[in-house]
Amino acid sequence: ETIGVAMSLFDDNWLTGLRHSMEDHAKGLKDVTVNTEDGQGDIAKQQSQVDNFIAAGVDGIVIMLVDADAGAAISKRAAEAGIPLVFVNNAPSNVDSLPDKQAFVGSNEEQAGTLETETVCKMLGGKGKAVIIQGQLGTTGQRGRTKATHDVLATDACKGIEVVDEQSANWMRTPSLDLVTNWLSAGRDFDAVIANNDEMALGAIQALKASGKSMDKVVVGGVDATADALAAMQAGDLDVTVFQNAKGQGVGAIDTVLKLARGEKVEKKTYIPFELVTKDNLAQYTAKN
Amino acid sequence: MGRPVMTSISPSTMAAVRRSGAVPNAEFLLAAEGIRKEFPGVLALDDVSFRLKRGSVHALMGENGAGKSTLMKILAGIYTPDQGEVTLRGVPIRLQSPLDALENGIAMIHQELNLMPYMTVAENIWIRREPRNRLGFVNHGEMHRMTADLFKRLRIDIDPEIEVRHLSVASRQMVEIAKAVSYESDVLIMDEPTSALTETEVGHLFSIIRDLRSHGIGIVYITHKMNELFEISDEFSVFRDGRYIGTHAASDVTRDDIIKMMVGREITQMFPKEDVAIGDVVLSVKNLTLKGVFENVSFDVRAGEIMGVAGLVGSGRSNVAETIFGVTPASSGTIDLYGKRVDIKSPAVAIQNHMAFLTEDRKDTGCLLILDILQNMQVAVLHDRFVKGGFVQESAVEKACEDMAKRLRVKTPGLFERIENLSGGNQQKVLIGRWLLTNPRILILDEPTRGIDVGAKAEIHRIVTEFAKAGVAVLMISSEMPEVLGMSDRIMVMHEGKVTGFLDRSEATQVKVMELASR
Amino acid sequence: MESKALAETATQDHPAPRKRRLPTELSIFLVLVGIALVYEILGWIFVHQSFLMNSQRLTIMVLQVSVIGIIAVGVTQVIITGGIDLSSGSVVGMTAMIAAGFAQSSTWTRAIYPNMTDLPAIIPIATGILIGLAAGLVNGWLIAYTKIPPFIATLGMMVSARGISKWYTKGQPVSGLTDQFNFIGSGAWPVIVFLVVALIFHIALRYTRYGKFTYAIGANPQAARVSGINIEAHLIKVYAIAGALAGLAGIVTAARAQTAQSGMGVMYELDAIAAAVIGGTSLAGGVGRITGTVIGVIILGVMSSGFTFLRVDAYYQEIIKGAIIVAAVVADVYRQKRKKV
Amino acid sequence: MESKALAETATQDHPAPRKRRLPTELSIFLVLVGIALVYEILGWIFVHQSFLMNSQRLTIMVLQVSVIGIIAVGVTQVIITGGIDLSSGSVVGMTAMIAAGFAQSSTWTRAIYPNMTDLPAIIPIATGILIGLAAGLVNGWLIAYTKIPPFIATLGMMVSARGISKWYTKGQPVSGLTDQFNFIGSGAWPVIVFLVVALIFHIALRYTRYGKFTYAIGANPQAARVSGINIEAHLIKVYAIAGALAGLAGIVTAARAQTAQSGMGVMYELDAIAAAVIGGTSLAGGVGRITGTVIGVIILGVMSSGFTFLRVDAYYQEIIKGAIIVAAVVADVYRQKRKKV
Ligand SMILES: Nc1ncnc2c1ncn2[C@@H]1O[C@H](COP(=O)(O)OP(=O)(O)OP(=O)(O)O)[C@@H](O)[C@H]1O
Ligand SMILES: Nc1ncnc2c1ncn2[C@@H]1O[C@H](COP(=O)(O)OP(=O)(O)OP(=O)(O)O)[C@@H](O)[C@H]1O
Ligand SMILES: [Mg+2]
Ligand SMILES: [Mg+2]
Repeated sequence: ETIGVAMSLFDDNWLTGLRHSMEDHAKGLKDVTVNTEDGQGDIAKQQSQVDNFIAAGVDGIVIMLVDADAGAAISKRAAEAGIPLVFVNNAPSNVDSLPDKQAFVGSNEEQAGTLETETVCKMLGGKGKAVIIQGQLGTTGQRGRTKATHDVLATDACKGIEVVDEQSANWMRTPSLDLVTNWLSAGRDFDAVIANNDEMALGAIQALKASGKSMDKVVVGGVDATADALAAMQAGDLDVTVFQNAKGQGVGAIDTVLKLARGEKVEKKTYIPFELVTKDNLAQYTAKN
Repeated sequence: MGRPVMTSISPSTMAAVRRSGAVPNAEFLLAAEGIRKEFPGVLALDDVSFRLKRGSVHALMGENGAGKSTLMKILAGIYTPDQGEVTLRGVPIRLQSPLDALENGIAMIHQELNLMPYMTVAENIWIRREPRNRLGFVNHGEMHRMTADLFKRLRIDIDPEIEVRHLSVASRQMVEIAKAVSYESDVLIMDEPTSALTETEVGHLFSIIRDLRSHGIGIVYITHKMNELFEISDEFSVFRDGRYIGTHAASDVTRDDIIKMMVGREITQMFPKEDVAIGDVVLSVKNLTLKGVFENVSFDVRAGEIMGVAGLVGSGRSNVAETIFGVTPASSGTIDLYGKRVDIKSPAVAIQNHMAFLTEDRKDTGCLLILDILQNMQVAVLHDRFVKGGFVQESAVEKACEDMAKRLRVKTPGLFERIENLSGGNQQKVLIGRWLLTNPRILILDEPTRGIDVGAKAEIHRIVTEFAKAGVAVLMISSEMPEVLGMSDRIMVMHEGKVTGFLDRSEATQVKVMELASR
Repeated sequence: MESKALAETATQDHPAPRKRRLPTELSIFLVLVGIALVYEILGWIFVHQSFLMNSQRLTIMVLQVSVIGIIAVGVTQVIITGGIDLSSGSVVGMTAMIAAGFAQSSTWTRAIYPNMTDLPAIIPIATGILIGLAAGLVNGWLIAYTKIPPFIATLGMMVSARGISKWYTKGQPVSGLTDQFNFIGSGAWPVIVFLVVALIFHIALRYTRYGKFTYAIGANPQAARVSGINIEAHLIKVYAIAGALAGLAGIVTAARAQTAQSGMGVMYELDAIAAAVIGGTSLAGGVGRITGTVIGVIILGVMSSGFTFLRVDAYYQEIIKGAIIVAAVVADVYRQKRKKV
Repeated sequence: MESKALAETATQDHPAPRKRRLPTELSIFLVLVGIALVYEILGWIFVHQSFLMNSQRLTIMVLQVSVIGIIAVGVTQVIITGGIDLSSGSVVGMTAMIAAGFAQSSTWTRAIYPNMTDLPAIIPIATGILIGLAAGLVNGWLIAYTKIPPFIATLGMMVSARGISKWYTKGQPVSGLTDQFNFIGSGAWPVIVFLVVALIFHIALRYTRYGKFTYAIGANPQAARVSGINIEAHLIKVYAIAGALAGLAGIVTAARAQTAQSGMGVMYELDAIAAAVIGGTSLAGGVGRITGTVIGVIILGVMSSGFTFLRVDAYYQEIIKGAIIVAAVVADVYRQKRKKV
């Protein structure tokens, strides 16, 4: 069988892990080839890639949506063509009313932000000053995680934490490094950095270290549990990250789409939960990602 | 002044008045009084006046940079004067744009060609005035017919559907002339229209001018060619250094009078040709052919010799020069330099072999328009002089350029002026300077004195003679018969891509050259 | 430096008159045919299928680039005047967001106007085009009257418009659009919109004064000015048209995706400019045709469809894509040069 | 001419040497000062702090744009020849990946060469510069010899090089770089690298034959050719230098981030071109200076530091950024025009 995999973006560490898990899993199966496309963060491009898959007559499609709201249109297109479709990681807006031969395997973005922020809050003892570093504005991850962060900080337990600044660093390390350096030069004082992903958290750590801040005094949180992030945690720089099971999602998605292609019954929605990573349980993750 | 004080009338009103035919009658068709125009560092016009009668040809004379083009550009709505007043048919008028001028019946042929290279001849001529059909679409058939009619009237033989970029400079000039005539304006300004033309086209142009004059049109004619002045103009005005010197009837004066008015002194010798010892052959061309352009061109030029090249427009003279210099490498034939065979496949090779080549087309292949005079002048010499370890020896090269500029009488506020801001003739001088600086052993000049005033022309002739005296071989293409006859030791004549004959200085006459050129 | 300056060495004074040259698009069209044939052959060899004999694929080839195509028609005109428009991709995003705000159906929680009833599709469509037009007017005005380089004026618009689309709903997508609105993005409609737009401006450029002025300004602004053309007014028109077309493209994008997102249209300007240049438009101005641009756009579409068809690994796709773009233009330049001699 | 007229008019017959005009950079420099002062004033009003009296901020302003600056120095030269280089951002990504592959420390699981010991930093650095150089050579060769427009040649390289950086490690980041390598990205080192590069090429452009020929080619390629310049060879040099500088920028980027990722450098080319154009380089060729580009780069840096300093909401930043870029150039154009009269 040929499976078309439409990724939202190649240039992202966690998504690269997801992609590899699907490719590796398929390689281990007999007579299954995957054909991966890079949506480059463009929803229209991704739609066209799905159309191209349909025209090429693939047996099933796995899609990591650029944006959840575009799911409905793509869902409709695949249903018309009668090709099985599995949404991975990013739940389409119509996740509760998916047509036949379609399913979702993934997790809920907001949960990552919630886990991260709750832990940071706990480490701060419910009060202090924090900065938030957002991913590229307008992307699903940025919106979901930032919203969750704000929701947690609005709870009674964490109300004592004041957000002193909030900016975007486009998911990347260097812009985050520059952003935090700029904050420090403006005399922003904060006890915690809540970043939408690990890369930005690592950029923040580099900036803090470069200006001589002691990393014991600042709580830094990220999301993804990338190899670099785990190393930074090992070194005592990063305090919180959230593991999202790329392998679980990837393998689950491929298996689901194959089952759909073979006419077998599948679960409509499979949620694979995020897992919190801190220094305490670090060891069990270093091998995973 | 006794003139009633009048507020300026808006150009659109004026245009309407003109269309209605209720044009006020005035002694002068167009008059400019007390015009002043200053550019940064240059006072181009200082209290200048000029009056044009209807049905007459009024020539403007003056050295390069005297301000002729600037005044005309003011009359054509391109510049606005700092001071002064323009009256059209006795009515004061303020021209804000070229469109104003056109609508008021003033058309101009610019000194530099102003055509759209990727558009056809017809499109170039009728731009903004394209005939349209009922639906508002451009009627290309009608436009073609209109162009063909215009060309028939003016006796121009150019295909209206060809893109202008395929035309030679001379043909482009004819297109410009046709375009200006097509406006059917009352005032027609011609800024050195003949600098790229040979005698045939000039004669041709003059018959067009006479015809227009007989229809009551006023024509302003700028030229540096003295004989044209006497042939075509009724009266003339002289400018010097941005100032008005005087106006006279062409019949009242002699050539020397005019030169004195222009230059402020007398010029003793126009073609200071001296006999020099002719040396060995330095450039030997055999059976040189560029497919479809010229064929089997063979000649020798010796050290110290000036070989003139004559021919009609399109005879391929410029193409031969380009090929010898490696701009368009030959399809067959050989070139020997100083007795050695050289494959000149690019200008870089030619320059390594001590050749220099002043091209005909100032704007396209000459000037680095947006750069300053210094950079324009030094660009060719930096290949082997004034550079140490890659670094340009600024002060040495500046000194050399400055001396050259002085010698050539370049009129400019300084070497750091953009060449774009120079008058046409002064640009030409800078380009000549570029090549003279390289101390060439073979000097190829294509229309070297195009657009150059009499004084500087004599100076350039003197310099060329000096170079020849020092043993430089000179190949000089020129469409100005007196120049070719006056300067050459030998004349090669071309016709339609073939050499039709050689004439020695002693035997050459205008008639003989023309005979060979049109065979 | 445009290559034409260098290539123009084989001179000819008077080519035979009345012999209209073969259109330059023919050359790039042959390149397109060549690419398609290569895919066809490789298809038979590697995937045992025909590349071209598949109507679904033929549609999607153009469908996937029709938004780029709509923009490219406007961008081509801008480039012909000697300018550039970097803002079109961002204008797509901005108009998609704003237009979609007026196209949300009442069954959906609205991002912007919570209490509005369903509006007829014409309202969001008109809004989108007008917003694009306004952006284009600003570009044109800046370029014509403040004399700043088009690159800067449209770069400013590019950054600002992208900012507006993010700010408009604070990054939230606008979804749940009315069926009437979504219709223009369904089926082959985007292709039809693209081709109609291309046809209109093909005619405008070739057969109207608007077109002649556009070429004249790009070929030689000085000459255009002394011929009495009001360059400022014309440039504003051209940029406004480009903006309006980007607005239209934004509407089609939103209707196709049935949602609008602030990130829509990122880098589309580059694809549109590339399509125009591949199609023979010169960045130096004065040269270019809509037909060439259409072919350039289709080349981009054929290329992507072919990759999926041949199952080229995504990692290699980009590497090869870059090479094909270059090769296509090299082949074109080479053919045109040969033809001349 | 020895007439009395001379005494009265401002004109001089013979060139007065040494009368250089005020450098055009002065104008854009004043714009930079103006922007900084506005921030300073707003700073006192809204955040009760000085914007400029803060050495850390002064460093970061330049530090955050020094990579852009290094690229912009190369891009400026390309633009002066009348060309454009769209590939620099992708070349940054590509060289960052490849160079970092040679710079991984042995304590880390290597992405590429699992069994290599720590190499001295000079090896990845040289590798990176050479790879950039190679990319530039390809660009230059294509432009000089196949005569395709620089836009297309470098667009092809842009797409392909990005593809290579994704393919190189199949998207895995390359981390755990040696301290020696990371050193050149630490502290103010990137700023120093940027300024040294800028100085070298400032001198090269103004005082060497290389520079004079670069301007000549941009001003009029045909005239330059007739003046004996080997345009092809020179263009290859210019693009190769631009490529090598992009390679250097890639190294600095990786060293600063202490990791290399395939997405590095995305859109840097646009910032670099923008900096050059803001600094007075003309896309038509023949005009531009490194000093202007440096000022342009710093304007970009000051702008972003200023946003953070004034706590401008992320959603408004881009909208304002676009407007400031336009306003800066409008102010510059306006000043230069006034100065002239
Ligand atoms: N745009 C400009 N900027 C600066 N100086 C200028 C500009 N245009 C003309 N000048 C200067 O004004 C003076 C008059 O120039 P103009 O072109 O009118 O001379 P001209 O009489 O037409 O000379 P020529 O016979 O060489 O054509 C010259 O010194 C020239 O350098
Ligand atoms: N197709 C073309 N494209 C561009 N330039 C051309 C073309 N054909 C001719 N030219 C240019 O026109 C000029 C005139 O060439 P031509 O063969 O007419 O030489 P000529 O006999 O010297 O004529 P002229 O008296 O006009 O100088 C040459 O400089 C040539 O480069
Ligand atoms: Mg003049
Ligand atoms: Mg000639």
